[in-house]
Amino acid sequence: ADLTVFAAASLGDAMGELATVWEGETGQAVTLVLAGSSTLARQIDAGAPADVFVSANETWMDWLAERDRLQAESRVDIASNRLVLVAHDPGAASQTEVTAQTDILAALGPTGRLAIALPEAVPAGIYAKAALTDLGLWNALSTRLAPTDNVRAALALVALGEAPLGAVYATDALAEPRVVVAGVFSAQSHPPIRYPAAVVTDAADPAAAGDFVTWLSGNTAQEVLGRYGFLRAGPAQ
Amino acid sequence: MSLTVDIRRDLGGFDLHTTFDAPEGVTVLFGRSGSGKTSVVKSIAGLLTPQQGRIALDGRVLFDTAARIDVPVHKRRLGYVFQDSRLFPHLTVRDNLCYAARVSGRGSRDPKEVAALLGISHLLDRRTHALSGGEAQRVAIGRALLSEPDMLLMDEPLASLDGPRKAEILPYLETLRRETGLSILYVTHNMAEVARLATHIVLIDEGRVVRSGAPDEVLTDPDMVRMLGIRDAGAVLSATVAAHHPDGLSALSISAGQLLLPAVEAPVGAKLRVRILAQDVILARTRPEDLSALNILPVRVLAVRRGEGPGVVVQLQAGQDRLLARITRRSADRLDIVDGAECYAVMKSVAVSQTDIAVGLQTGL
Amino acid sequence: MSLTVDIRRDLGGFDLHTTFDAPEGVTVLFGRSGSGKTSVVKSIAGLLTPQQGRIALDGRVLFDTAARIDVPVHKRRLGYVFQDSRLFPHLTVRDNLCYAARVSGRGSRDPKEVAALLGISHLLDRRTHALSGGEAQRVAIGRALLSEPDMLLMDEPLASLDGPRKAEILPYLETLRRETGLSILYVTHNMAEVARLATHIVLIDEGRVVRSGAPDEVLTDPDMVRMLGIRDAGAVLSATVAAHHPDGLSALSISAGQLLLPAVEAPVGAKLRVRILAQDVILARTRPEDLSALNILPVRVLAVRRGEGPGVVVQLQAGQDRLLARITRRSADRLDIVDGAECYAVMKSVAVSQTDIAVGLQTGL
Amino acid sequence: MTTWLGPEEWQAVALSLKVSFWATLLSLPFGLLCAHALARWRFLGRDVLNWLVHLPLVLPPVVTGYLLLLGFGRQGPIGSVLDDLFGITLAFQWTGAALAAAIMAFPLMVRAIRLAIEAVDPKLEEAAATLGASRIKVFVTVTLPLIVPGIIAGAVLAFAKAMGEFGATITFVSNIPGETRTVPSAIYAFLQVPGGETGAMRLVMVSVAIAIGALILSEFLSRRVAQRISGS
Amino acid sequence: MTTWLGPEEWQAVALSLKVSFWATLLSLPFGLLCAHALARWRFLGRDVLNWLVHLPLVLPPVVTGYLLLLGFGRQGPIGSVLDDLFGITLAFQWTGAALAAAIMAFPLMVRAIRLAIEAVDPKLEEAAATLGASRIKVFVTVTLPLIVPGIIAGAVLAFAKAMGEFGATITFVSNIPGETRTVPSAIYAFLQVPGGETGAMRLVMVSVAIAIGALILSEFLSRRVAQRISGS
Ligand SMILES: Nc1ncnc2c1ncn2[C@@H]1O[C@H](COP(=O)(O)OP(=O)(O)OP(=O)(O)O)[C@@H](O)[C@H]1O
Ligand SMILES: Nc1ncnc2c1ncn2[C@@H]1O[C@H](COP(=O)(O)OP(=O)(O)OP(=O)(O)O)[C@@H](O)[C@H]1O
Ligand code: MOO
Ligand SMILES: [Mg+2]
Ligand SMILES: [Mg+2]
Repeated sequence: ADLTVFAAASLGDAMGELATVWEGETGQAVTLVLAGSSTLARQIDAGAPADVFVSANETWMDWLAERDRLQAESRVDIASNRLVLVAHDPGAASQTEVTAQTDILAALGPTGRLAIALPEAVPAGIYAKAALTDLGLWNALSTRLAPTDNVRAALALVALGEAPLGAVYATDALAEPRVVVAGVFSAQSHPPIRYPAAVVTDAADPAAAGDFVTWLSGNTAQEVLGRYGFLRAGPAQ
Repeated sequence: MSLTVDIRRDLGGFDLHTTFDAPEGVTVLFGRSGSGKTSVVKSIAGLLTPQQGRIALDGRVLFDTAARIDVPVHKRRLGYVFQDSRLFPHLTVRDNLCYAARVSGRGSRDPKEVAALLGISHLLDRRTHALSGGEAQRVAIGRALLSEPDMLLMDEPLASLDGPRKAEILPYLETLRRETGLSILYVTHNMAEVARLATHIVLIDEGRVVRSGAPDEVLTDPDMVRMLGIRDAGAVLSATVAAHHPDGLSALSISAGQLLLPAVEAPVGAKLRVRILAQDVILARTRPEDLSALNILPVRVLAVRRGEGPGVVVQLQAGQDRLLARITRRSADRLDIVDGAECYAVMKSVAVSQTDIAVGLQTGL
Repeated sequence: MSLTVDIRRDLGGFDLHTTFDAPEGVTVLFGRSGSGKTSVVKSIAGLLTPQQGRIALDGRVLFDTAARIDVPVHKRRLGYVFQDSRLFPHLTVRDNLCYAARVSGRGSRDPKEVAALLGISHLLDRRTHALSGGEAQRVAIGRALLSEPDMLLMDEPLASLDGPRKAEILPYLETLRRETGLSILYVTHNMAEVARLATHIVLIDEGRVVRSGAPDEVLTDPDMVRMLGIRDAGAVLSATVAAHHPDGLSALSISAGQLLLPAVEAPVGAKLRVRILAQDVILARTRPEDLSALNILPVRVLAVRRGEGPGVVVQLQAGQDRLLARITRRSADRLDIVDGAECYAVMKSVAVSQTDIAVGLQTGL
Repeated sequence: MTTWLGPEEWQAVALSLKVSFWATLLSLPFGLLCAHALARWRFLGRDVLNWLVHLPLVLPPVVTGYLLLLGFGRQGPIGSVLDDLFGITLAFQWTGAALAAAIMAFPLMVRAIRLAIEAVDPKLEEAAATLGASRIKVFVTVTLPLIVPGIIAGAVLAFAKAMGEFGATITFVSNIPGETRTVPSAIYAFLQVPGGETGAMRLVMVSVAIAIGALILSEFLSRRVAQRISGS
Repeated sequence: MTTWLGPEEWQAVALSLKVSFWATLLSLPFGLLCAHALARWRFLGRDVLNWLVHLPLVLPPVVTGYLLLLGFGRQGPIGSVLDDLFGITLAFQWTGAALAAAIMAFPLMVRAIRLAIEAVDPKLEEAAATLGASRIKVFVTVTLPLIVPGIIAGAVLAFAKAMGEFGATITFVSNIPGETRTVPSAIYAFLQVPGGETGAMRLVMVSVAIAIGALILSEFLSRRVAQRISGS
């Protein structure tokens, strides 16, 4: 049977290619449904015809698990990501780690803002807030933020030069030629950024869905994800 | 169809309190501008709701506050010709005319025939916005006629029409009334326009009926002269067609003798009504000879009303009928016109023009 | 102000091609329903653009296709009283009256005085939707008057007014014209209504001018009788107030003798114009005695027009003036009324009613 | 063109057209009814109706979508009844997208029609009644023809809104290719991935072109109607 | 109440009111002008203007926000000129939120006013001209008073839309508490986290209450005006 995969929109391109490869291998067509993780989770809860859910964060996966909407044993983290500081100014390019000493305020200039996904709501923002808090930078920066509804909008602000700096995923930074990475947040400064996948309880063909989820953590899939900048997932939690 | 109206409504300062009967025939509702004529007609049609009262058309009660009856407008079967024409702007003239047939199925009369009569046949395919004022009003009249109403309510329908057109439409209304028994309530401030049609007259002033009755009573009542305006006062006589002469004149017998009029389109023996305005009557003590006026009747003075001005109104007995004459006080004195005086009423035959002749009904005569 | 109009416009089938002059004074534009009167007036006001032509008010060119002049409506300074009243529904009667003063600063005349004259003083604070048809039209007239126009364009403005009200407003227009030199172009299909005001008459038919000239020419032209309708044909005579008698009559001298009329409100010596309808004139071969009619003039027959019907129109020479009489063919034969015959014209004094008297100007007389 | 826009995108365009068309068409009768009720009737609950109609305008689209999901989802009180009784499923179907678009566009449609109705001279309706037309016939033969320009305006506003609707749609029926992935959802998907802007802009141009087409058509139609009514 | 809604939420409510109020007020003159032009003028580019006005309706709000960012951002051609010449910055300011809301609401406002203008009898305008009123004075003294109900309808639609606007606003001016975090943005934030629904619903209720208030006010005002014009 064909599969319907609900995937976080930020995974769109990579999931698209993965779907094609899977189709080539198995002859099973994959229908990709892309939206924000929160939207997808609510819809699955409301009975959406999903077989597999790939979330951009663990919160909504947990939420669905609590409601018995997932086959708990099928859950697996298929990728992870890094948080980076991006800049509009090419001169700021640097792969060094962001530390407590990094003077983000100075880099923002007198009026510039740090583009960031909503720090209390959207995963990328939550990670960024955690990292900045860990580094002791949050208090100074909290009034200088430009929070957006999703991480792509934050990236766009930097790309257009509306915000000199932004905190986004490494995968985003990689794909946007108008920004440069100005620093990398240490993996210890924020909770791990994991992309969990699981089979939905009401999946039409749980076996095929399970195979797909397993396949996502396999080498072929990981190689594709790697090309889009995703890192291998750490040990499943 | 006879209409009974007894309504009361306060219109922000203006107190409408009108009671009258409109018997079968043509009832003329006459009053000055702002006297409440339109408000009465709207109440009858159901477009204005009286605070109190009763309206009935023959046995059919249209409105009754006591019985809590208020027949909806579209079920009253009254054809309303509005003071403003209110044509439907999205329809052609033809579709305006056929509107009633379309929405109610009523209307067996031929629209083409009505259009021809009203002189709007060439306009049938036109939109209404390009019509002249008079053309629009003629379409509105046609539209109401074609709804085959039990009664026609006409609110100053001919004010925007020229004389010849009026002269054509009025007799048609009369024919209609005669042939179909269609009763008409006709609002006007121009009595001359319809007096010859009227079988009943209601005078209204400040929302109240001040006089109502048959035309020959109301119009020959010297007390009503001020109300009607001197130009409109006059008598309505019953007549029978006696002969048609080859020189284009018709002889009519009236109770006082004979009248010669321009040819009347009615067979010998037909009963007619003839209107003679007070100001068209000249009085003479001796029978005048050698005058171009053909109609000279012996009369007796019934009453002489002297007013403020230089004129007096003289009520005359002419056979069984009554005539009114308006002459100067000076002439009255000179000729010694006093109650009971015998004299002659001189009328030009042409003063009773074609349009002043109505083929009469028994009613109201 | 004198107006020159020469316009051409095709109105989808109706071809308007009208050329006339309206000299200083009151020009009456007369024609049947649909003859193009409103279209002409709209063109003059700038609301309809002729395809070709020229319109000028004295020296001021309002429109000229050749010179590519088209003065915008609001700069033409023409007061337009529409066939429909077109009052502003969001304004009170007072604000409607003061509208022109508000938008253009024009208007030194007192709105209260104009309102009083038009009998709308008690309506000043009312909204327009609750006005009766006649009330609305009076407000519209007042509004146009108060814009202090160079010329007043009136499109059947009095059709919805009752007789007494008409009789009040017309002389006011006349006074206005006399005192301020305001010229008026007056559209009507009711010649009787304004003939006494007219200093110039333009007859229009199917978009074309068929006759134009001074009222005493046009109205006494027997050829125009059919066009005007027999009820409106008649003569306009120049007269001078000779005396006021204590019994409420005034004596007026005309070239043929003297006329007695109900008291005229003009000083002795004033020049007036008096209108005598053809159908109000009786002819006699010998001077009649003992008649209530006070006015008897010796006249000579100029022409006798026989038509289809039983009537004939007789043109008469009365001193320097001309009179029209309409009598039956039978009477004409009996009395031997032929060209050159000497006879007497009998007119009831009251046939020339108060409202038929206009205080005259030199112009047009 | 097929190389310029992929088959998936064309599918989204076709779907958006279908959704918008049906959303507009099916909401028209209700829009007319509501507008007429709000403009001319006096009844209890008139104000409540007015609020309800305007609600989707005030709420963030996501909230409307969420409420739709709660009400019309498979588990929702209305959705489950529809499903059980009539076998109609709206959730995650194009029909649901049409419902979302219709509800979001409804206030615009109702306002436009209502304004048109309020501008009809009641004197003409009175005249029609005296000629024997019942309330309904007055509406059909006089009011309706006279408000055609308003109806067209309302319909085109609704259609345009439906073409652009995103928040409520994606929240209610998700973003399923071929089923509920309308042009705005496709644009969203493009914008969520790096480098998707050009793809997004192509879709934007297509939907702008469609909207302009609808606009031109509506202007043309309502001008013709206006001419018929008030003269050239 | 302060315990029911936190100070941040009250701030969002106050900000939404401010943004919507100014968005409505400042776009009114332009809306009037556009509506009048579309209803009564004949000029080249009339159709283009019509498309432009409707564009925000057709585009997904995010796209409109993105285009605003391109044009009115600090680096954008218009934004930089405004900044250099007048010192006006829109990006990340509540003024920018008002601009976004105004642009999103503009098509609704223009349509409502345009329909009202088209319903004004040109004969009254003609009569005004014959009384000496220039085009502008005709508009101010006749057309304008007669279209007040349409203006009120347009304004309340615009206000309601502005209250609910989310996508374009957050994309253009982001979501800065106290500056650009309007009620819809706050609601969105709530909805992104599990269990945020109750907080979101509280805000929804507040904005619904405000919108109902605006609606009641507008109905009241336009009923009064209509009464003045056409009688009780
Ligand atoms: N709704 C209303 N509110 C206040 N006054 C009103 C209302 N309707 C009518 N009137 C007043 O009532 C009076 C009678 O009006 P109506 O229209 O019935 O007069 P009419 O006799 O038809 O006059 P006309 O011959 O001028 O048409 C007028 O003075 C008018 O101003
Ligand atoms: N826009 C138009 N398109 C077609 N015909 C028109 C247009 N405007 C006027 N007409 C026609 O031109 C003729 C003259 O109309 P106009 O309104 O000038 O007549 P009128 O003399 O004022 O008549 P009335 O006394 O009835 O008001 C009429 O037959 C009318 O139907
Ligand atoms: O796809 Mo997300 O929900 O922006 O992290
Ligand atoms: Mg009336
Ligand atoms: Mg006319």
